[in-house]
Amino acid sequence: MAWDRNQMAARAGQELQDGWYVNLGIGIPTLVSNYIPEGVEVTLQSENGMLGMGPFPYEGEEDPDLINAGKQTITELPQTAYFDSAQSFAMIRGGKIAMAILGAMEVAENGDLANWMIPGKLVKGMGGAMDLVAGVGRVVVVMDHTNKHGDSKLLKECTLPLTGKGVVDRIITNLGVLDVVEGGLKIVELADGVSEDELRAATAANIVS
Amino acid sequence: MAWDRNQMAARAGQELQDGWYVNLGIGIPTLVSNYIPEGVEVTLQSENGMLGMGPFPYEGEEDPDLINAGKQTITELPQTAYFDSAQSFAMIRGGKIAMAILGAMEVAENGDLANWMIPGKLVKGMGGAMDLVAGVGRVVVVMDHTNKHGDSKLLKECTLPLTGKGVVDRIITNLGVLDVVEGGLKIVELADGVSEDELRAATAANIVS
Amino acid sequence: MKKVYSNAADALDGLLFDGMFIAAGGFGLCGIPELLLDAIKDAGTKDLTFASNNAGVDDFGIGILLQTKQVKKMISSYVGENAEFMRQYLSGELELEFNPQGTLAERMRAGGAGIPGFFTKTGVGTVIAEGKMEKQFPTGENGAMEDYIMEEGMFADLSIVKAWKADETGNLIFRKTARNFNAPAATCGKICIAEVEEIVPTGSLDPDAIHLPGIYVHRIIQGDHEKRIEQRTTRTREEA
Amino acid sequence: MKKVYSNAADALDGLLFDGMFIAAGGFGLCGIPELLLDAIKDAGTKDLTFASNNAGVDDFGIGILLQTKQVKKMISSYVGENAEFMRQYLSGELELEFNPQGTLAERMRAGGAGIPGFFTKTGVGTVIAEGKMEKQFPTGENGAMEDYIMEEGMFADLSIVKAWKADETGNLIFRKTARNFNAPAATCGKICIAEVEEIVPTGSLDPDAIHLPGIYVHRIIQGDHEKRIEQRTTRTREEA
Repeated sequence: MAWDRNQMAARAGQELQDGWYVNLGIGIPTLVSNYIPEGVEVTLQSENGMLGMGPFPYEGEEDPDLINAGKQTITELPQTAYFDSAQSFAMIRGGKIAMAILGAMEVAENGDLANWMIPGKLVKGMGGAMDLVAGVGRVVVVMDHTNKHGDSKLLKECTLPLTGKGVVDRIITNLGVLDVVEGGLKIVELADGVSEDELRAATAANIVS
Repeated sequence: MAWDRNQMAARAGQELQDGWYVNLGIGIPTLVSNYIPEGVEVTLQSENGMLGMGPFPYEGEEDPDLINAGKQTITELPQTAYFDSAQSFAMIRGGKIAMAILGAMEVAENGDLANWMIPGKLVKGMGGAMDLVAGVGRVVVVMDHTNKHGDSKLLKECTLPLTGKGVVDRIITNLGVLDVVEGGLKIVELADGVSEDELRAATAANIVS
Repeated sequence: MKKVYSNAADALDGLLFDGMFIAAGGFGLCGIPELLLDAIKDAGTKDLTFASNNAGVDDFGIGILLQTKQVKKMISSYVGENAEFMRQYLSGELELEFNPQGTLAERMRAGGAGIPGFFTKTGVGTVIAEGKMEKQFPTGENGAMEDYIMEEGMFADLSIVKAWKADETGNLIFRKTARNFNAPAATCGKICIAEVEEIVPTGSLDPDAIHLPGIYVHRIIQGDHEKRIEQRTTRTREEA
Repeated sequence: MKKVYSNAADALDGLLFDGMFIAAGGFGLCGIPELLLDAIKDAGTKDLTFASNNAGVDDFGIGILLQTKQVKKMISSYVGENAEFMRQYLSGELELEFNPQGTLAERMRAGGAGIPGFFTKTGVGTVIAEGKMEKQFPTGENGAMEDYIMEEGMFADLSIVKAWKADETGNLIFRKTARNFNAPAATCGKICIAEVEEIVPTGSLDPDAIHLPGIYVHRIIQGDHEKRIEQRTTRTREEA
């Protein structure tokens, strides 16, 4: 069983609170915009210089001057404001963004996050991720619980170069929801049909009760 | 003889070069805008947030939202751009302003400038003067050569709290024009009808030849 | 999430406390949050610290809070227009921290941008440098070392600013030189209240022309502004 | 003082030299100074260091200068879209300095603002912090100390940016998210050249709506832009 991508995104959507300004990372986090709860108004920031990110344009209405941080064509909304990159990260660094929902390669039980490089192999860069995790009010990671080899991505210590130290607040995986607390991770919720034993078995990080 | 206020301003006007962005201080420096040489285009910055400062408005056309750094009502020009105070001083600090023309209480032979306070007596504040002298490309002081007691305002060392250390490039007084050079001040020009002996006699700073 | 409040007292409700630190926009009397200052006077909040480029005049702007002795400390670059200020300062009733104007603006911007310290040449070799960290950087010609001092970002309990127009989500547009300190001041407070001349429906502002995005603005009020002129200077038609 | 030049080669005349440091605007392929990059390719200037958020794609943007091996070093936050870049970097032909995106933008802004160093939380505890000055500031709850690292302002020999409109004095207006790094990049060069889609007569831009005042812009050219889209994502009417 466990959650699929859309169920993970839907669960992440429940993290959103009315009036919040939120930054969504690339991948599953992007899907969260489809699952904003009824009655909750959030404004999405795109760190390349926009608040009030709208959906993809209708075919033929793409504007090369209007893209999101994933370089995809998007649209604007009535409340949209544009600004430059220095201003964009001023608001990120300054704590004006309530929450970032990001993907990850590894999360450690102390909240360390690694999601930007695999030495000698994958050299793409951190983009805005280091600024986001250092600056926003709350960091929620959405990712598969294990990698394609079946190894836990929730670790005692990260093995990859860090994006931020002790920055993650909550982790939403296909198996459930965990919080970073004193001493390790705490299970907040289990995915549909997932037992606590299953989740514990798939987790290398220390789980506290 | 010597120069009057308007002649000093006119002499300062000759410092302006085509294409320059310039900041004019309060007092005689403000008058310099009346003496911009033929064929020279300069853009005046007002540090409260404007490039392209225009003349005073016609009576009845004053706009409370449009003032200069001296809090006087002014007008805009075709090339005018407005910005906020952080941006305004970003361009000042960043060396984008070619020249500031300022008044002074004292200038020392090493280029030290004092123009913002008399301890225990005059407590108004430095406004933007410290930023200007630290940031602009060239600092020209326009002031009377002596104070109302007849004492030289060009000194070996400033006695008043400094606005900036070693920041003045040129001094234009009612008696002439002097440059700050290695070892002291160098006479560049004498005012109409002023002899070198007269200027030397009125100057406490070291004059080098 | 409603940001529009009915008046200044309403917008300040629950935010004021004695000893708080307020960052205010405005330059001289231009673009000052006059309605919010009036309401703070009425609220009687005491021992305020204000970061504001100027202190208003005796009976307008922050000057009215000096009259009522609600201000403990000013952080300003120039206070020359205010006689009561001068009197309170020279008699020791009021603390004053002079900041160079650009340093003040940058401290506000830095605080809002999560930057707790930055280096500037402004004030090097003056009283402003006293007690501050000094450091050299190779910014001179051919990499020559130059002296800098560290100034700190400013973090206020509350920002009060004046804008020309807002939409209902708090996007702000300022007008001419009334923008001044309002943009940086708005960013450095935990909460920011903006008073504006007109609240327009969301969607009616050009998204490319917004000076301060609504993310910085938590509460908005619309009201009538006196917009007093400090120095009325004019020319006659004949001069032209 | 004429700022308008006839084309990119003309605007670059006398400014290029081997080993120079260029700051470029743009995010991905959005808002990149494509005409100036083409002209730099034609000029054949070598050993360039580029500060640019991305490196373009193989055949567009800075990518074309990677093909011709004119680039010695990139300072970027993300280069994932460029296979040739990856190849040159992994083979040791190209230096790469990763900067977090916000740090890169702020370094440009700081350089342009005369700030040679500033403190940020971004990168604390990561490889980005290695070799950098560390300092604590009391920015946590109840004044708790928090760790920061110092990042340096960026000072480039030349800035190349793309805007939507310019007037003849160099006042610039950008369009939507094509603003991105163009504004901060423009400020940190000794000289800045802007390529725009349209030069309008001075006086026809709203002075309240100018994104970058002309003081930052030394030379301007107008030209046709390809404005390539990197990821064309759409929805169909039925989805709505």
